[in-house]
Amino acid sequence: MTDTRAQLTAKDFTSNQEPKWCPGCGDFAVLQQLKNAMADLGLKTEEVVVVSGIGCSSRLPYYVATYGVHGIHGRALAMASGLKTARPELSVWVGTGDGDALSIGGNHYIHTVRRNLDLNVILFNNEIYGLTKGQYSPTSKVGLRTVTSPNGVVDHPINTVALTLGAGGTFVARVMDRDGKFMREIFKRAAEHRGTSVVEIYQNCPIFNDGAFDAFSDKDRKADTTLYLEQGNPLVFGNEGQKGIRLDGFTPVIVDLSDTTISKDDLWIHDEKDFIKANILSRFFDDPDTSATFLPRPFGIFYVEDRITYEDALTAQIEKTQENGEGTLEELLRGTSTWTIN
Amino acid sequence: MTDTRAQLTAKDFTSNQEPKWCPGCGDFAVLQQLKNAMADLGLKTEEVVVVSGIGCSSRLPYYVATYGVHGIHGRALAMASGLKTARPELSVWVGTGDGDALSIGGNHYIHTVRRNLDLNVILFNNEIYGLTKGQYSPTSKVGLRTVTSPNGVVDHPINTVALTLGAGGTFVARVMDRDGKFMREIFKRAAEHRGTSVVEIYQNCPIFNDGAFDAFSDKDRKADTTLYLEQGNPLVFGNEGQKGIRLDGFTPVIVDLSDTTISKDDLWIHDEKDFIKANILSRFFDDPDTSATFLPRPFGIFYVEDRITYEDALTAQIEKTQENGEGTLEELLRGTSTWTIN
Amino acid sequence: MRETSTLNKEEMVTAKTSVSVLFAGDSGDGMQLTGTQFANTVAVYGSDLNTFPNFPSEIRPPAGTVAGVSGFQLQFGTSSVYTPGAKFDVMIAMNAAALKANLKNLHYGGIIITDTDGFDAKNLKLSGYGEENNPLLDGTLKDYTVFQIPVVSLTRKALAETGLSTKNIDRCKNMFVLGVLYWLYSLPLETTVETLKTKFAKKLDLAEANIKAVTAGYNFGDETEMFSQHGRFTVAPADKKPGVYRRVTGNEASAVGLAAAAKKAGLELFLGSYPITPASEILQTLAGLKKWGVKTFQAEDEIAGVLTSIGAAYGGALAATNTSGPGLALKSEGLGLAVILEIPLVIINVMRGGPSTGLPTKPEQSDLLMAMYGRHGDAPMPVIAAKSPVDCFYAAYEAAKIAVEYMTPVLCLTDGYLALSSEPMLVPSPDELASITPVFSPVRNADDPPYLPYKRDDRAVRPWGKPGTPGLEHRIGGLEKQHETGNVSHDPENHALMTRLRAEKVARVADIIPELTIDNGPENGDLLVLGWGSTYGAIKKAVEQVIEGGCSVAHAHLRYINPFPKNLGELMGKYKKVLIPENNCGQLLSMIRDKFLIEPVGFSKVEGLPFNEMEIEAKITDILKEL
Amino acid sequence: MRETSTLNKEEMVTAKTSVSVLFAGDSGDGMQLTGTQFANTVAVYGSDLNTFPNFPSEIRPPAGTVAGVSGFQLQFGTSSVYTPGAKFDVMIAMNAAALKANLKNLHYGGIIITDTDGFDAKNLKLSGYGEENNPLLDGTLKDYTVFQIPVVSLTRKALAETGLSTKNIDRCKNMFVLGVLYWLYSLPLETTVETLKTKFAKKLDLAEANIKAVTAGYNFGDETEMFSQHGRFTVAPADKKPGVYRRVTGNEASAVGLAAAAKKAGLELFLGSYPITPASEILQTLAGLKKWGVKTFQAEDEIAGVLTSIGAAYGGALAATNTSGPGLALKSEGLGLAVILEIPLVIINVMRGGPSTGLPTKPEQSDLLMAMYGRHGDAPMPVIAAKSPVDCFYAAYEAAKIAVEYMTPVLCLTDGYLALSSEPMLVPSPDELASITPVFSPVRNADDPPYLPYKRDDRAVRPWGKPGTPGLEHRIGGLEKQHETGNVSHDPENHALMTRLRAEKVARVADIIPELTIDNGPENGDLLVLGWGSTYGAIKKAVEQVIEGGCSVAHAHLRYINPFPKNLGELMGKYKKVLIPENNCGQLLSMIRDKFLIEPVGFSKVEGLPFNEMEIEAKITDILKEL
Ligand SMILES: Cc1ncc(C[n+]2csc(CCOP(=O)(O)OP(=O)(O)O)c2C)c(N)n1
Ligand SMILES: Cc1ncc(C[n+]2csc(CCOP(=O)(O)OP(=O)(O)O)c2C)c(N)n1
Ligand code: SF4
Ligand code: SF4
Ligand SMILES: [Mg+2]
Ligand SMILES: [Mg+2]
Repeated sequence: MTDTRAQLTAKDFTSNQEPKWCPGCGDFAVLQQLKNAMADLGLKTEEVVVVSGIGCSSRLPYYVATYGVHGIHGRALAMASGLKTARPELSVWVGTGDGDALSIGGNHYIHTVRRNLDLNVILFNNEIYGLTKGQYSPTSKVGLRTVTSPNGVVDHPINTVALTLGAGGTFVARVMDRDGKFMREIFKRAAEHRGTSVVEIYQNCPIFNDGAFDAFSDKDRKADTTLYLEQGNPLVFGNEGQKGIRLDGFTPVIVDLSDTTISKDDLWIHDEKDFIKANILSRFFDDPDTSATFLPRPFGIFYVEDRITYEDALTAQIEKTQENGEGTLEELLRGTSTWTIN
Repeated sequence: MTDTRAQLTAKDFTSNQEPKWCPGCGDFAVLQQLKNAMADLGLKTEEVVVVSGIGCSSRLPYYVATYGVHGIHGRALAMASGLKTARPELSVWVGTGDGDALSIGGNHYIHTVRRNLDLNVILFNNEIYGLTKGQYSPTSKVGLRTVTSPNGVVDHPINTVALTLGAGGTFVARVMDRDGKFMREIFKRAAEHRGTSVVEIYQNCPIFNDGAFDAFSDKDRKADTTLYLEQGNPLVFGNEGQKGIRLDGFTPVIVDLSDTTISKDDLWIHDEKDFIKANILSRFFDDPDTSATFLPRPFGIFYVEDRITYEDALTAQIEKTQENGEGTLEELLRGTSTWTIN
Repeated sequence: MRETSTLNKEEMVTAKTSVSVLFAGDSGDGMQLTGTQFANTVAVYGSDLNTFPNFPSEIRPPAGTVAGVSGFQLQFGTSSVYTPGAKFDVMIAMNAAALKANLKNLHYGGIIITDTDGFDAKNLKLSGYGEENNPLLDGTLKDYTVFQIPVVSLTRKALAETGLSTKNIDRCKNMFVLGVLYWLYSLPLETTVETLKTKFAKKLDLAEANIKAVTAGYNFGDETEMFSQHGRFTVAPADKKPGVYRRVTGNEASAVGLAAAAKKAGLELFLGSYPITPASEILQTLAGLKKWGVKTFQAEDEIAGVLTSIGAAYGGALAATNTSGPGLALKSEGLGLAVILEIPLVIINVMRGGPSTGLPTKPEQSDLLMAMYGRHGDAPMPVIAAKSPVDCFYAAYEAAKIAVEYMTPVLCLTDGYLALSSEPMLVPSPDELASITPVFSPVRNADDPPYLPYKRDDRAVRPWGKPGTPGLEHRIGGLEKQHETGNVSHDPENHALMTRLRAEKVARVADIIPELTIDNGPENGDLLVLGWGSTYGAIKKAVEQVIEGGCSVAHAHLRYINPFPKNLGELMGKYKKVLIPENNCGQLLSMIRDKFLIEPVGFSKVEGLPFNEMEIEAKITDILKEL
Repeated sequence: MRETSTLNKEEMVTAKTSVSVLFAGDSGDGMQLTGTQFANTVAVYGSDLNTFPNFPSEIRPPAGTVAGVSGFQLQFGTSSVYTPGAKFDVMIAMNAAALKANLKNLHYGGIIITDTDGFDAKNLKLSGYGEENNPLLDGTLKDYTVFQIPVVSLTRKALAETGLSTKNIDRCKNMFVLGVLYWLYSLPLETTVETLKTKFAKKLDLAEANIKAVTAGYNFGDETEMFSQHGRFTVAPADKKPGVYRRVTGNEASAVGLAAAAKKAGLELFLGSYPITPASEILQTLAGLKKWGVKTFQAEDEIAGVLTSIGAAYGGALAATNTSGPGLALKSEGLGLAVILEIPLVIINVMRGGPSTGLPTKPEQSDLLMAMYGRHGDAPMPVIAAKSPVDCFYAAYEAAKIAVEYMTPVLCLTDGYLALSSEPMLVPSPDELASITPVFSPVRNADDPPYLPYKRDDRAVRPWGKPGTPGLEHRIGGLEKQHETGNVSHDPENHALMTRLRAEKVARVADIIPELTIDNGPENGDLLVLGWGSTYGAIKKAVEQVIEGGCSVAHAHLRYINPFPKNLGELMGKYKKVLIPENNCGQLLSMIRDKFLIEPVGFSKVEGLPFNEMEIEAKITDILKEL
């Protein structure tokens, strides 16, 4: 059957269900860019499955006109792993939250990442449990006061990028909910990567954790607090690109490019294939409001590694055993050793 | 009550239950050093609790004459976290396996590590499920043939040290089951560290995964394949200490110290407080038998960080609310707003 | 609702014994707050009352739509009030959607108070009535008494001089309506005025504006001609037991019950928990009780929730964990460990609509059989259930008492209906609470015989050996244990013995729980309505009604489900028929059939909604007809 | 065991109809292998048989101790053999500990074959007899027929010329004993010789040595005077149905059953699983079936085990997951999701002793109520149980058929006893297997009406819409779903309807399952013994016995537990009493009481051991006395 349908548009990926997120929720933007990216990638609605757990963000599948399963809390990646193993030819996307993926789902998270199934994971990090009305999450900042932390959070937060690298991730990126175009491109790169691609999205929850990422998205501060990673380019930031990052031994330091003694050539050049650099970058994680030695928060692709996917390795084993043909039902029933009674 | 009992010995920490491990199992050595370390630390049997999950290694509590709980599979760290939170004054040790801690228990693992409860975690890594008779584990090497991987493991293994660092660990060490004295010292350092201390032990399982670590313990190979980390000292190895490790930018390279142009001063100096270095060290993880660019496998303490423990932070909050006295039962029952009917 | 009218000198005042009111408006209209104010006022005034909020299932659904309507229902009265009312007598509708969503539950002839400013073209369209169909004008409401008040306009007028922005002024419209209602039910403004002063202590202009608005609403009632035909109402204070009262929701009561039990027992309370609707407020309330030394641990998942609690219990704390269905499923394995370890642990399960994620914001009673049997192996534990918001306090307290005194996990069932409903609670004095006595083994010396952590007393209960105590060092776990020593044992007879002893211990709890009594109705007769959990109020009301109608019907309500009270079989035997209403497919019914080999009539409602008294009354009437 | 002796020309040969043998020795003595060899030989010879291994619970317990004894029990016979034998007729004891551990289960007057070299001072001490108390000498064994053979010495002598090391020679001692046993039971050496040749194809010297040893043992039997008094025995081949046979354990059979179902249905088999005793061999067997396209996924835990399976099922695979009690507890929440998603899924739960970690290597039937009720909400699913190792194949196969054809998870119960027991299986031809027909929705075009993933057929079954199929794009999840469309719905009546339809669908499975038949005994009479699961063999034997004794007793065995066969109530009604033996505290008993309001006699054995026929026979006799 040759497919004569034209290339689909974002609209074709829009389901008939009205999104039920709060007005102003960062989730809307992600949904839009996801649909844009799917269209850009030339996907067909029937070959895509969107899988999720439970949370505001995990409502995602209902709003995309593809196949979709809204599972149970924390188990999206396990469900997606089974689906992908059984059906490697499908394009499987996972929508999950900081609670869903990193709290109750943390175990599936680290194991999926190390197995490197070819999944595209969209991790909506709003540093809060939205759906259950505002309890702190494992990414919440220390000191955050919520209904379950009236005296402030005491748990040290998870650094998603660092955890993913530690668990053996092969594609890790971070984007801001407001950076629509950038997100769209990163989604496409994620989809093109063969392996588990994690895209962490800083997603504002205006209801329960409003402004959690303002330091990185406020017009006036953004330029000084964020660092956009571009492959092969030096790390520069600041509203006129006047600041750069250089390595002093292992210590990243901010340098002033207006200082004529410093040239761009001395700067750290971003290389998304460099694991060590990715690790150091992942530690640009301190709080611009409280840290004296603050380094700008990186956005973009931290790391990409080529490693065989779980399903490819499994398929290869199966194909190897079937070199001389698949087993028949009769052979299966007889097993390896039989005797006959007449 | 002043305690007039003399300092205890390893024997005092020996319970009346005969260990039920197979002859030659690496677990025996760990048990012995644990008891030695407890004695060295001047602990009393009644102030120690050994908590475990399920697995051969998780039998540990039965053999130590302290308090102990042998829980359910994968949940040792959760149980220990509750115990430590309720009773911060106890010395809580956790015995767990690669399956128990990193497979089914992976979520509790990463969360315990980030919360940084003051627990001493002894992680027996034999790269196999021993108790259930030889299925591969999440630390098994790719290609390992076991009862559940007759065609070889396809899952990329967990690198325990890297995962722990990625999850925000504050104390990570690795030791070999045969290095008794070394282990004993590391156990003591682990106990002295205030926070979650993880000691990964390469533990041979002669029955189901014999020789998994031979490359690092065989007399003839050991010197070239292992690297013992010592605080403040340069990274040197080889049977006569004739090899060293230097950093070329970010790239660690092996240098020949007999080459007179190279001095020990150029070598990487181990600094257990240096997070970036610890991260790079954690990636000395390739297989001596198959890797062309093999770097020696590090043993010792990779990283130590001072960070407030969960229970200390919680206690501080409680003390703060109780500055003007603890709440009474009567106040509790009345709550914040009452009215009276006469 | 019975009434007597008297014509006052100046005005007509009708006395009522109970009134059910619904405050309904858009999610942004502050209906929960308004309802709460009203509830506090009638409580202080001395009424009995019961409230139930009805949130939309989304956090912030589109404004003005039916999905976005937020409701707060409340019944108050002179005699005991057990439910928020099956239908309401009065409904406040702040906009068209609020009217549309709730009209079906208004009593025929009931009162509607509307903000006509919420019925403009936009609101009509969003509500689904359509711009052309204003229900206030087209006869839709002809069977009701409708008061149309331009609330927004009147509030703006009243606050014109405050200098506040229009946005801030409009936020006070709910106070205006509240004032009108206070006037209508002859209630004082003081409680609300006081609350507003405290709440806006740092924003005096807002305090003043809100007070102005509620007063303006009250005065509007006085001055307008609108009410002259109907006059005002009074609801005399209830004849309540004298004492100090507070208002609690079921979840607050559960939390305080646990904390109180810990204090009474002289233990530290530890709660390991993972948030889940509708159980989260228990964690939230306890997180705020640090002054009482309560430790809450927000775990990474429900498994860690129960396991941290088990760890804490091993450490000598009063340990608890709370959750709802999906979380209880995840805790199954951990609960089995608690059973075999024989350590005290309270599990509060706030039931919601299942299976799976189901109807997470709706109540149901469908976890009973899981509570009983949802563990592998033969793993019995006591199961108890709360019947009202206040009873959640006593149920949690008793669960803790049984747990500590019988060294066992205890499952305490409440549901999403109780969890969020509120009612006044007569604050007990500390002495009135039953004692809770943990039995910690004492220090042992080197020459004492070895410690036996599984040596049972005559109730088959083992001792609690607290880490840190010299001489009690012992090691236990999930493997079968040897009788008395607690060492691992694979011995066949020992396993049979331990299995029997564990079951016996739980069965013996029946020795200390009270026999089941008849809540209302004759000691024997035609029909016994046997309820459990949150069906209490509806059954109570229904049975009151049919008794008044002369029927031979009684009501008994089970707090203890495992073990059953000793006299349950005998008691059921005194009636020709037994009716068991449940918000599930018949789970208690199954247990009763199994245990007593009798054939009660089951009555299931599985709609994510509690029973109302009318449904139960109708069912009773049907059964009586066939007797 | 009945026997007839005939005196041959040269020798006395006693014909027996069945013999139960125990091979017991130290863990290192290769008893599992020896027993397996014997089993293969009698199988090929044509006997019916049943085997059961008995490992120590540690992996490598101390050599020479009772804890270190490894046993392999086997019964073979001329007529059908259902169990490995309650007690054994013959016992091979390779050392003192083996004798000590097992003597109590040897029939009075039974045969003991010992390796006297295993009764030296060291062995006597380690065994716990004590150096001074050699049971071979002190009269302990006076009630038995004891053959004392210096096996090690004789083996060394026989293999002296092989040039092998003593260590390697000593490893052949088990073959020597096996040879003796072949002689004693007049069995051929061929099967074993063939096996040894294949096994040691690459180590010819070892092959030769082992063959020498088994031959030497056989010849020893021929030559020694030892047996002259007793002579030899024969057990005539069973009158088995002609055909091709294989030997399977329950776990192998379960695995092959699933794989066969997938092939027959034209689906890919996916198993998501986490290892756990005694269920791991199902995963292990399937991991070896890659040639048949089977995909196994060793998950990080049991939750991922079931969730990966659900994902695969959504993707159109025949998905399964297997586990034992603790793992089933962890899967509870996932199973609830499978129920509401209404997708096919087979869960094989291999029951072991509980609660908690319990007795992990021992069988028990105590997960039945969890299988039925261990999920939150009303979440029914079919539950079936296997009765024998071979039946594990058919149970797994039928579970898959029901799952696929009714779009439902199906729970299939086996236990640790069935899992490891083996028996001959008549290999069915592919055509003999029942058809399995998945109903995938066909491609839809743009102008077709929208796809309705929850539109049910007249059995209340919904269609399977496979991702990748154009036009079927649909989104479903754990929230309650609208009838037909599958969209999220909070509507009260819809929830009631869906709850009813889910239950109805499961109930309708009763339409296709066979009515329960009497396995043995009269169609009506005094007593019906109603069993389920692995109690089959013991009940079968016991009932055969009492029937032979003239009692009016019948046996029926339940494969389908939810729903029950339609005629179950009626069938039970035909007997004065019903007896339900179970390896738990009475779980099926509870279900039968609940459902049928009758009062069967329960008979519990909770010792981590299966029933034996004598226990059941005794119980039957007791009941009959009281009738
Ligand atoms: C087993 C289980 N536990 C708890 C819950 C309750 N719950 C639903 S969503 C959620 C957290 C959601 O947080 P996150 O994943 O960050 O999503 P967000 O709503 O913030 O997008 C919780 C605790 C549940 N549904 N199931
Ligand atoms: C819930 C549950 N799942 C599975 C098991 C079976 N099980 C027991 S120990 C174990 C793995 C042990 O591996 P590891 O932790 O590495 O310990 P080791 O025996 O190798 O020391 C497994 C799968 C169990 N007891 N409980
Ligand atoms: S609660 Fe927060 S995360 Fe959830 S929909 Fe509303 S704004 Fe978005
Ligand atoms: S199986 Fe392996 S890990 Fe377990 S006790 Fe034996 S040697 Fe040790
Ligand atoms: Mg979130
Ligand atoms: Mg291991």
